[in-house]
Amino acid sequence: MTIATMHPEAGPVTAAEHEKWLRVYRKMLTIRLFEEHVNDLYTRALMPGLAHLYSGEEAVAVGICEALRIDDYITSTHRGHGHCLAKGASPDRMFAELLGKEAGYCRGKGGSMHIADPATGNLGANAIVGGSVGIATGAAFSAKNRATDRVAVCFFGEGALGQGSLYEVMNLAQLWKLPVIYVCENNQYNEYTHYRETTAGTILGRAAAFGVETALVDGQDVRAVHEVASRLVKRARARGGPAFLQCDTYRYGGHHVGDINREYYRSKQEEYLWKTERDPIRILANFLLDRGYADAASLDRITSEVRTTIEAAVKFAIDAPYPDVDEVEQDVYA
Amino acid sequence: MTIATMHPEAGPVTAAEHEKWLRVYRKMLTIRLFEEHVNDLYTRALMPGLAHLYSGEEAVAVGICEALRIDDYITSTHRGHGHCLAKGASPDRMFAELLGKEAGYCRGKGGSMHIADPATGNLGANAIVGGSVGIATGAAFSAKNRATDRVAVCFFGEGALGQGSLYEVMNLAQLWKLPVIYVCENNQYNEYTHYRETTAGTILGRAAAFGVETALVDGQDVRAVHEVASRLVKRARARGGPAFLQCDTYRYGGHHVGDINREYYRSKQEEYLWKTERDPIRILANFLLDRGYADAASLDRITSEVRTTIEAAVKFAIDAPYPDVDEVEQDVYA
Amino acid sequence: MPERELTFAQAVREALAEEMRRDSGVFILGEDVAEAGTPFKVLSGLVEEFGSQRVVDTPISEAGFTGVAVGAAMTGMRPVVDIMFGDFITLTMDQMVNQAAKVHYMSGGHWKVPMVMRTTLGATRRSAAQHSQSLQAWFSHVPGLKVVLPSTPYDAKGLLKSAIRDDNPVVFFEDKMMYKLKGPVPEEEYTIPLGVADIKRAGDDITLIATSSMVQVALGAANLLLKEGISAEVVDPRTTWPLDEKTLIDSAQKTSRVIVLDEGYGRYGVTSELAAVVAEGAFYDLDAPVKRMGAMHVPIPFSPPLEDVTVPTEETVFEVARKMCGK
Amino acid sequence: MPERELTFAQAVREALAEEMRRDSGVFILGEDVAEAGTPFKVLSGLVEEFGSQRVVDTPISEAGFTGVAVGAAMTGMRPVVDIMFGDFITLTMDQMVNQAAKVHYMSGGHWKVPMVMRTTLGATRRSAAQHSQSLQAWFSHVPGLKVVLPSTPYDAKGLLKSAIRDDNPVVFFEDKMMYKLKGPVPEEEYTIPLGVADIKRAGDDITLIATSSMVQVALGAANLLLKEGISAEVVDPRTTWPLDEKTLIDSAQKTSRVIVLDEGYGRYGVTSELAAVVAEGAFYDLDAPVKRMGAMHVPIPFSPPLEDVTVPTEETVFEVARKMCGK
Ligand SMILES: Cc1ncc(C[n+]2csc(CCOP(=O)(O)OP(=O)(O)O)c2C)c(N)n1
Ligand SMILES: Cc1ncc(C[n+]2csc(CCOP(=O)(O)OP(=O)(O)O)c2C)c(N)n1
Ligand SMILES: [Mg+2]
Ligand SMILES: [Mg+2]
Repeated sequence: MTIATMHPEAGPVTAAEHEKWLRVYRKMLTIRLFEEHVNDLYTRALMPGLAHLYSGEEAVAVGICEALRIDDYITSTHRGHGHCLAKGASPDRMFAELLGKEAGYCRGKGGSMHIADPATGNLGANAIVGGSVGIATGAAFSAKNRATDRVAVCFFGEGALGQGSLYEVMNLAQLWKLPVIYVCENNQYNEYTHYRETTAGTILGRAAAFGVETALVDGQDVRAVHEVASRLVKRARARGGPAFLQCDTYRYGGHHVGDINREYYRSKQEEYLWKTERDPIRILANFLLDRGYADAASLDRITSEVRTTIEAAVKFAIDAPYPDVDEVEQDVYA
Repeated sequence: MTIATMHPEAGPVTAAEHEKWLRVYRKMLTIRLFEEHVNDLYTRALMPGLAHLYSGEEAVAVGICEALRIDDYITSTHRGHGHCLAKGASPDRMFAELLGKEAGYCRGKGGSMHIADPATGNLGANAIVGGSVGIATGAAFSAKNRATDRVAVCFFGEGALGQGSLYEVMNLAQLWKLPVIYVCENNQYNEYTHYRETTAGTILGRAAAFGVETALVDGQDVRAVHEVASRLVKRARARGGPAFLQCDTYRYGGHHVGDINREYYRSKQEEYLWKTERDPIRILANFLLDRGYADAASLDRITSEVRTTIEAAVKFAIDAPYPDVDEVEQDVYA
Repeated sequence: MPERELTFAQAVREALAEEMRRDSGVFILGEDVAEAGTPFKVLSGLVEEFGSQRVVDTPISEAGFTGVAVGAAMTGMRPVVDIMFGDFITLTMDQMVNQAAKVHYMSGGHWKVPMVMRTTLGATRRSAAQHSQSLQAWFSHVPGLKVVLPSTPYDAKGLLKSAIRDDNPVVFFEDKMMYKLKGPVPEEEYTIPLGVADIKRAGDDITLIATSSMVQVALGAANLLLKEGISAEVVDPRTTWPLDEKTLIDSAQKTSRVIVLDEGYGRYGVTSELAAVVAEGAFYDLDAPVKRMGAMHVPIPFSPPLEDVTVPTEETVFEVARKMCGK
Repeated sequence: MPERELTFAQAVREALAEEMRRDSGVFILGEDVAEAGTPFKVLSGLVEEFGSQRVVDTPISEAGFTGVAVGAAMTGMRPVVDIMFGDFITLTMDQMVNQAAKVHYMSGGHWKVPMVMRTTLGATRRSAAQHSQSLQAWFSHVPGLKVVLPSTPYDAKGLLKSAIRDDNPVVFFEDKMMYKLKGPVPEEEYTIPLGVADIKRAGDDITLIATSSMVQVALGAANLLLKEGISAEVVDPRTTWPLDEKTLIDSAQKTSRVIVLDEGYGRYGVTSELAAVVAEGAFYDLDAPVKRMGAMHVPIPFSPPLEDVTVPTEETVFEVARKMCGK
């Protein structure tokens, strides 16, 4: 096990590095503003159903996907917007999907919890907790057996540690040395229950028991996440076998957009501390400013560019048509 | 973790000790001779279907059940005759069940893989690999919540390590500090595949990850098994929580009575060595002789008594009637 | 004194509370059942009365805690397991079908498994394909299980109390869109036996046999039909197993025309069985083939205009019934 | 030249071998599938030809490796998963139903899941309640899946080849008592499309619609009936989904009398659907109610005299048919 919460001292600044962290910043901000608009669509009763927001956890998805190629695979969860955007989905078709429109990634059939996109290697968000651990492992099996060097990343919340199939597939992945990385987003809560009430022993021990390489990282620090993810991805690509990465993080909002009164399971004080002291976007901004990669004005410019994109995307989605009712019986079978 | 393959030097001989090891010897021999007759019934085409013999593993069931009270619970497996006999079932009704007779423990409805008996706390053999891990854990939950001091023992083969539900219930047992002991009978093979081909990492690590107390014992040495089992049972009874005990052992015969040609998956040499050098009954006999608890004549006498009992039991079963055909629709609902 | 009204959720909660007071062996096991009272808030307040030893929050381990319930039931307790969405019963099939349903029989009648699994069914909540299924057909197929599909607060309470007292594993499906439905529930204690259908509305021209969510749809359709001068009888089997065939067949024989409604998929579903039972039992009395209406044979789509056409509605039932009656 | 005969097991193996030679993406995943060739020896020899990269032994992790198959299928391979006993599909329901069946639809048609699950059905093997079920009704209920029930070596080979080439998840049930059944299988390549019923024997007086193991029972019963002067038509749907309703209904309309046979439980089972389809489609032609025959509604008992009465036999089918024909 390695614990990666700190960075080695930075080497000399390269243009590529500079560009990378600005790109990462823009991505994280895109997710944050995307989610703000999701919440807004919900409160304005423009979005059917519910959605599970990723705000607060952006460094995990972005730090990891930045270490992936577009043809690498990911599987995502009910809290999937961040993963999908980080892997390359565009906000307009994402919003369209959330509103059930034909222009959505799934032609409106999937909705928030099922966004999938072959073009970016996104095997799909999944509304069954732990439901995609087999799929990600199978994609890695396929990557290896078709002699490609692709890698699969399986995102899941710490709640999925309760699902036995996770242990079944970690065993398979290790036996077969598959290029899969299990990313446990430990945002501390399974819905309305603190994870310590549902999780005996240790998280990493559960992967280590199968001989799977493990690592723990501060999930609010995108550079730390990226660094360890890069190492594990490289290792997997080189046929070094599977890994399990625990990212400690926090969801700012409720379990879903409708979960407003949360004080019976967590304090406002706790939320406040995470938002003010551990915000992943602010942490990266400080780094960018410290290093001189950006100044306040350039960060503002990025924010307003992202805001423009997101607002246009929302408008695109609202204006887009629903699928034709006849489509309901299409695509049941290939 | 504790590794218990050796005994502390024996203290002064007590009458109770003396009696205990003779009782244990008789039980192990009962299982051995029972199974010989099962095989015989099969080869004489007197037994419907198949059976999975326990010969070679007797020290595990007997060493553990000797540490239990009659009102403690066990769950068993497809290879369950040894567990059932060790917990107190009588050979005549066992044979009757194997032949599908009304006098059997399940009125003939269960057969070899489903023997159950409330009188001895036997919650049932189970033909689903890993199928009883929840049941045993639930019995422990019940024992604790009804404020009894009963303990539940869950027997399973190392093949059940492949089933995710085992990890789900170990988590529950540890969270709730349940008096359940998971006994992994590592007889080296999942059917026709060596367990190393199906088991990544370590066995004990898989329980330790959940904070469950673990122990490893030589499953051919009934005294070692009994000693560690006694400790874990005592701990569980005193609300110390669950434990996981790995017993390394070997099945002498095929996966089931019909598995005759085994050389494609294991060598005759390997079988020979286990049978001659690691036989649990012989190991105990040597101890009894060494200590002067028995002499050759008294062991012979036990053998012939057990043989008489078993032969009478077989005869009882063969002579017993089948259930009335009308019974087929009885006991679907309570 | 006006009749007391409760919501469906309140009726379920009251049944649980009463049975938990009556029998200390009854306890609840599931995800977020305690302080959260489930996402549907059906169990709110129970942990405050009965404590966290009897309203037990679990990890997200449906297979595991269902198995624990089986073992607890065998050894003297009466677990009520909560499976948040009916779609997740997929994870419990081994424990329910290979274990719970068979233990009594396999043990020659020696062990019993008095447990209840409460779960949900129903679409049109914009929850998409993995949170909208109505999978009651699977459990109805399995000997050893009983399956309950309440359609009113009154039935929910009375049937749940019977389910908890039953010595067999019982699966209790609640329509999640119905939790806020209000209806009369008397203050005095009562139970409703499993296996007795209920004529929710008497009529002469056509029989609408409907389960769970579809009962309200059938009653709505019956109102529309009345305006066309068609008198529809609405029969609610209330339990798919045991099944009160006689009441279904009697009604079919009386009206000669039958529509069977269930929110599960029609194919190889509950409607298949009910239609087959009626077609056989009322063979010589039927004027037209039994018509089945269930969920369209597609994964439930998210998009509202698509989702809305996947399940029978008052209007679609009305149209089919009207045609069957030649109007 | 005499027609070549193969056993059912050989036909299955030959289909797999041919498809594995044709398409390097096809591979086998399951417990003891390699050197052991499964406990039924159906796969013997395949690992020798294709190697352990393509005939892959797994731990006892049905849920896990079924999930792996879904992911592998989505990303360019064609897995054939082996589930030793049909009873163990309980453990795979989430992966098959919530994942495999829905991925194509939920993704708006973007991802495909071309996988096959081979498993077994059938009782009378003295294997008791957890190794004797015939659970095809469950999968038949689920949109997005196809379900195949071959009844002869010829059908097994041709249908399995089609299943492997199909771009959807297909569940393929093999009757374990039929593995040694011999029948003609031509040397030349052929496939049989999914969704086309087969008239296994033509007749005029009564239709026996039968699946899998029950086809042989129906054929045997037809022989007995002939001696009584009754000409029975035996129709094998071959796939429960897609379902060739037309062939079933046409036969029913011709003979006016129908028995539906399937080894699964009759209640909420395959026979319910087939009976409902026929009762509706041939409503005006039937002389008697459609009669359903399936497994008795009990967990399968171990004791031979009990087990033997739980499934339809040539004699019991003969008796029912004879009575229906008024003889
Ligand atoms: C198998 C299953 N059980 C229960 C649920 C209901 N559910 C949805 S999200 C959730 C909590 C998940 O917690 P975690 O995995 O930590 O993810 P987070 O929401 O914190 O991102 C639960 C219980 C589900 N979707 N699937
Ligand atoms: C869920 C499940 N999968 C597969 C089987 C078939 N099966 C029966 S015994 C067995 C091997 C079990 O190995 P192990 O657990 O080590 O027990 P052993 O037979 O060695 O005592 C298998 C695969 C089963 N009964 N249940
Ligand atoms: Mg969480
Ligand atoms: Mg073993």
